[in-house]
Amino acid sequence: MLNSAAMLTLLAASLMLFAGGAAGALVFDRESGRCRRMTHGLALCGTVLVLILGIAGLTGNSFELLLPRILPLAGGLALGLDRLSAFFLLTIAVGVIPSTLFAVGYTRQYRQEQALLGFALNVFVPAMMLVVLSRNVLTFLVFWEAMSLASYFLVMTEKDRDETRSAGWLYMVMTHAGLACLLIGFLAMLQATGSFSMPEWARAAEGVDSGVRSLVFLVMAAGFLSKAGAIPFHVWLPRAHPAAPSHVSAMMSGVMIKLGVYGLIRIGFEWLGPGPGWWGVLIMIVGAVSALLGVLYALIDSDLKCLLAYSSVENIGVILLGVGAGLVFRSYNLGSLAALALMAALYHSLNHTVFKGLLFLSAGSVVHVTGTRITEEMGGLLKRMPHTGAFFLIGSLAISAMPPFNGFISEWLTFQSLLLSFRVPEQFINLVFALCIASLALTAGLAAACFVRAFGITFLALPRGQAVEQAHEADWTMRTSMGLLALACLTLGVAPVLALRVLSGAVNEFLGAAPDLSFDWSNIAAASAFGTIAPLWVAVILALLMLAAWVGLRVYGANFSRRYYETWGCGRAVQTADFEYTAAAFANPFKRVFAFLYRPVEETEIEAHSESRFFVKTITYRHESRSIIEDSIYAPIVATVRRLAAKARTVQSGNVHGYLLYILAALLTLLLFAK
Amino acid sequence: MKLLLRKILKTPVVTESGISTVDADIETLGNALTKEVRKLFGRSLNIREVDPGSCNGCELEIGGLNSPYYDLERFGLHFVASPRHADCLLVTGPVTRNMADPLKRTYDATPDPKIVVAVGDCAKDCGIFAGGYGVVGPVSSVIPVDVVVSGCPPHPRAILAGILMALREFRGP
Amino acid sequence: MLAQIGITIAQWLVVVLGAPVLAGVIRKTKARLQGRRGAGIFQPYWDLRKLLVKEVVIAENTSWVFRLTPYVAIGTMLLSAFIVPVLTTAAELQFLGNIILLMYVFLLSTFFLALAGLDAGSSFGGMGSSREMAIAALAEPTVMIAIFAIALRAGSTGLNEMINRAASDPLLLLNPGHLLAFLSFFIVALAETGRLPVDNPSTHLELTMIHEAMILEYSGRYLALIEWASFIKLFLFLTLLGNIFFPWGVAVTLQPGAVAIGVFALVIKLGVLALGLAVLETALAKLRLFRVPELLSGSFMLALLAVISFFFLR
Amino acid sequence: MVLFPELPFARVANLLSFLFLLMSFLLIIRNSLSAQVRMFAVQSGVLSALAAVVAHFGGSRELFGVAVLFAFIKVIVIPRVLTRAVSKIGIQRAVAPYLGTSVTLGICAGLVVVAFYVMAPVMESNRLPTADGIPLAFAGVLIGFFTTVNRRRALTQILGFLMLENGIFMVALLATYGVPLIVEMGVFLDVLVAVLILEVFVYRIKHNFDSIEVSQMGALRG
Repeated sequence: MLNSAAMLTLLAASLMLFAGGAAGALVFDRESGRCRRMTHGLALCGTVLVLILGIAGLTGNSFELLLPRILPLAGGLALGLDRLSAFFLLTIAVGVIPSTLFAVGYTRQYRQEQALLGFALNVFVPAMMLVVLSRNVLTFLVFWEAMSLASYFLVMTEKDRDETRSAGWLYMVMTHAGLACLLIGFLAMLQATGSFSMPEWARAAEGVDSGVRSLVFLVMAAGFLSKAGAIPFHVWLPRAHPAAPSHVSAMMSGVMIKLGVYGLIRIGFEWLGPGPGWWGVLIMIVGAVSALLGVLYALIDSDLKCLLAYSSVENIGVILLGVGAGLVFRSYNLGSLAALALMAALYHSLNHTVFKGLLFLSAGSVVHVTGTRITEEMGGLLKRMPHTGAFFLIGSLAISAMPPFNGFISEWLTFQSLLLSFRVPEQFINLVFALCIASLALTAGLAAACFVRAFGITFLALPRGQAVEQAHEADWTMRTSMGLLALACLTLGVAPVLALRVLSGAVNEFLGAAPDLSFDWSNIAAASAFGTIAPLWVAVILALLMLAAWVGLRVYGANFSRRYYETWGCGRAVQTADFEYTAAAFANPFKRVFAFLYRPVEETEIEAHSESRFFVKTITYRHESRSIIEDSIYAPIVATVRRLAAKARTVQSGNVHGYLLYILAALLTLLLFAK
Repeated sequence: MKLLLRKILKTPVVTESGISTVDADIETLGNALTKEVRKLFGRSLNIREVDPGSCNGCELEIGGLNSPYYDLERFGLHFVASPRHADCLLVTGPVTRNMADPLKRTYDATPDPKIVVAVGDCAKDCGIFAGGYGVVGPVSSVIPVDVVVSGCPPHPRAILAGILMALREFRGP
Repeated sequence: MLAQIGITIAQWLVVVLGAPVLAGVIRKTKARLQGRRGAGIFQPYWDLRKLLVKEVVIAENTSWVFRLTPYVAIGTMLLSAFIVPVLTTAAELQFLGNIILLMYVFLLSTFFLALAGLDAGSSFGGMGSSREMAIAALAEPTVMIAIFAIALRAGSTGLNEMINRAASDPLLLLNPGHLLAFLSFFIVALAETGRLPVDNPSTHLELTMIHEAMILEYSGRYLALIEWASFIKLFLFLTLLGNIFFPWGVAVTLQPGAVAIGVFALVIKLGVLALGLAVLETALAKLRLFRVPELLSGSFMLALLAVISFFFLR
Repeated sequence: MVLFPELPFARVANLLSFLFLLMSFLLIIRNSLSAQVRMFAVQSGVLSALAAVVAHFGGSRELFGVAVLFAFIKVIVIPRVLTRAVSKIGIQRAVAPYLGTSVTLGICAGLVVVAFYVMAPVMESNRLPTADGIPLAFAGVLIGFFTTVNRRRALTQILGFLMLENGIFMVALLATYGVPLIVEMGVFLDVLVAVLILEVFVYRIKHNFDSIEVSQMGALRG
């Protein structure tokens, strides 16, 4: 057991390391190599301390810290650590440590931007950590904004590209719209409870009018969901995450968006007091829609990193299903089920950090060596990058919830908690849950298809382009970091008891109810015997049976000779990559089935020889699918804003006296109001 | 569906009983198979049909093999879609220039042990196409052939007998 | 304890060794319905035995994924054979997991088969993978909702409990939810095991293939493993249909008499289901690929109605 | 005639009600007109069985008569008439709905839920053992109605209308154990005549316009 002072020392030490990293970035901005090693190394060390802090917190240590001198107007800088915060610290550390290790080798390509990258990283990580630890409004907002700004600069690393700039701009707009929502919510609660401190809100919330609380919940949920990237607030995510360098994408997708979930959990379960069931239903619907649409868009995207970004939207949806279910259960006083659902959500967010980190890092090393993000130009990389390929495969299996990897366990838990919804005595809710189960199941199936496509097209068969043919394996820091995450995928899938133990403690402390789940090394049982699973045994027996099949063939005396020959293509003379199924072709059945969502536009142009139209010179095929959300929600908003902006232009006279007049008018109005 | 089921119930099994090989003109050529393997093949043989230039007369007769009347499945024979799955190549027609290479590739794509049955006069000696400018030669000039079934086109019974002939001596009379 | 181990292994052997016979029976029945004599019911064994002595031809473009896949396919199915209660619900090895695990294990094998289909770089394989994944994905919600419908009645997602609970209800077949769940699960089973009208297991035309197209590149012992795995999958799906929806005869104790009745009941149930399948496959034409989603959405609606019937009819 | 003496009435009634709804769904899924007519016949058969069951357990002689009459008209006569119309017009397939099958199914599932919601108070207040089936019957009404809206061809609209009528009959049956025989007979005759007239109309329309697309009726406005 560590005492509070030791914890604070740890916190201070890690902050010092990050500060050192940031300073180092400024000092060594000319020496790219040293800068790279130093900033990332210090960030790595700092994050290791965060990890220790998180583990310490999860084993029952806590602290409270109030520094009234800093930010004096708003009640000082208030930090605190409970088990939920500690769990998110753990998540941050698990996502950040491999990413920074990866960055040591990976950022070699960014010579010019080294200082900025290092500096922003050393602000970004501690800001995330402090968001989780914040205990009053202003502290929270300051670090939230620091996190957003730092991540904005990280996204803007390759600012020479138009695509990056527009992505960064969109990210900035969305994140500040989200911030505005949070601000409104915080101010309203401040007004209602008269306190800056969020733990005090939780105590005072009972006294606040439930209508006000519901409104605050809606507004703040919108703010947090926009950070989490849930549909319909996701538009920035599939643009900003791919535009960033891959280790940053891994951190943003794996870690930062989880803080949106963190905020949602805090407001839903704690800060705003107990809420009605429809809060949870709303979150569940958002979750189900995010999961489905996220995976559907991931499925047709041919940009590898974009695909992963959309799949983050999907996984956030899955997490939100758990959170929403927890909210619903709690409003019906089913405490142990609420704990189970929340536990599933938290476990999935940890798992998502692990496998999405792994996938982004391995995608990063692919993009690094091939110089392209388009899967249609890749192929055959498994032979050229065997380790990266194997790691990507493990990540794909984990994210598709395949046993015995970690994604399966959390998805299984989510399913169990959703299936147990029949204990809610309200038919409408039951029906919503049934539909959510269906959408989660469809999501799981589509995710499997999506990652078969992602891995198969990228890593299998023949290379489709020049750059890919000369691809080579990534360097050792990159491979080590991926290896760590791959190992985590397997460990969390085979021995989930490690995570479940600390999680049930955290959830128990947070909700005051123990999850309806019993587990040990060999067995997990939800709601006594409603659903059981033995992940360790499944893995062991599966491995043994595969081995047994091989041994059995040997013992039987099967013919083990093998001969390599060309791929069967009905006897045609050559096999080239042109014969391969493309990513677009793979996704085509889905495009047709879900055409009402994709609203595809297809164009085929055929240029024929002049002699006969049957001799084709070139065929151009263009395919585009549009996002239904962007078309139906964002396009009208943007149009309206444009129109208003055009009207506002008339105010802008260009006359200095005019502007002074505005200032005077504003001053007078303010004075009159303040009266 | 009702009609179909009624019809099914009314129709007896029409498969003819034995296979008489008396009227068939069959030669055995190569014989590379071991005794054990041929014994195995006697129980299960997957056939891939290759047409390197036939007039499709033989194909019609081969199609007849799948009919309820000849029903080659009862002998454990089965047509498959990929040479990878096949044990036997059933080759018809003379080998044309453009198809010589694919035929060779198909042969190579078939895992060992395997047998090749050349069906029809054209496959045997190019038949009436012999000497044509587009014809490379009989099947045996491109890939090794185990059994040749003559006829233009051969009777389905003869084709069946030819395939069985390759396996015959180990199936008993 | 000894009895436990014995019955577990016995069940496993029944599945693993019995699976090819079931496939043989279906083929034989279809042949008879077509007025043919057809191959004997043990033909699948001869096919497998022959494949094991053939050499393996591997496409040059493939990676280790291609060579690993057959072992994953057979491994997952051998594992599933432990999970499904075949003769009795008193065996303990089903602690491995519930029906959700089972469905994910099936999905795992599909996942690898689809990767293997892409690995050789032929267009057939890619096409097969794409279609197989599409159908697997679209079948998934129906599977889960059907499971939900059964679990609601049984109060458990454990296979043993589901069967026990169903067996204790004398008016089982008058339960609309139960029948609807059966219908939807049956349709899903057709889709998952690649039977008509979703996929034609005996097609020779690459363009109409789904499952076959993925494994066109396999030969020799690899093909044997994959074929065997698909036999086991069919066997397990039919056993699930038989035992969950018509639970009579499944032994609830390990008494030899009860187990013997279990064997007898299993044979009857599988025989009836195989006959039904054969009749269906004779009478139905394959659906166009893009009408399959309609079929699956229909089965989804049935499953959803089953769930609704539980919540609204008290 | 006591088929299942030990079985509770409510369960049999429920089962038949569900089969009824199932037939509605199958009717929507099926593509060919003649199959749809067959489905309708099966649905009517289920319904008359239900009527017989209600008659048996409810102890009403009259209802037996209704069941028999119902079976005669709706299982035999009307499907015959419709089949004849189908073969006369010579369209086997091409039901031509406005919406795709999956979407239609989704909407119909939604209608079932709506039916349950709307009928919940009826179920509460009704103490009959058959009350559980009422929402299903009502769902049948709604689906029938929706089918008439969703289909282009006049003939399938007739089918929708008949499904709707079936649903109404079933609601009456389940909620009050049927209306008096005389009223029932009147309704049956009405329906029969309506179908005959509609059939003639469809035939005339087809004859005159070479199509039975209802959407083309807009051209009649002049």
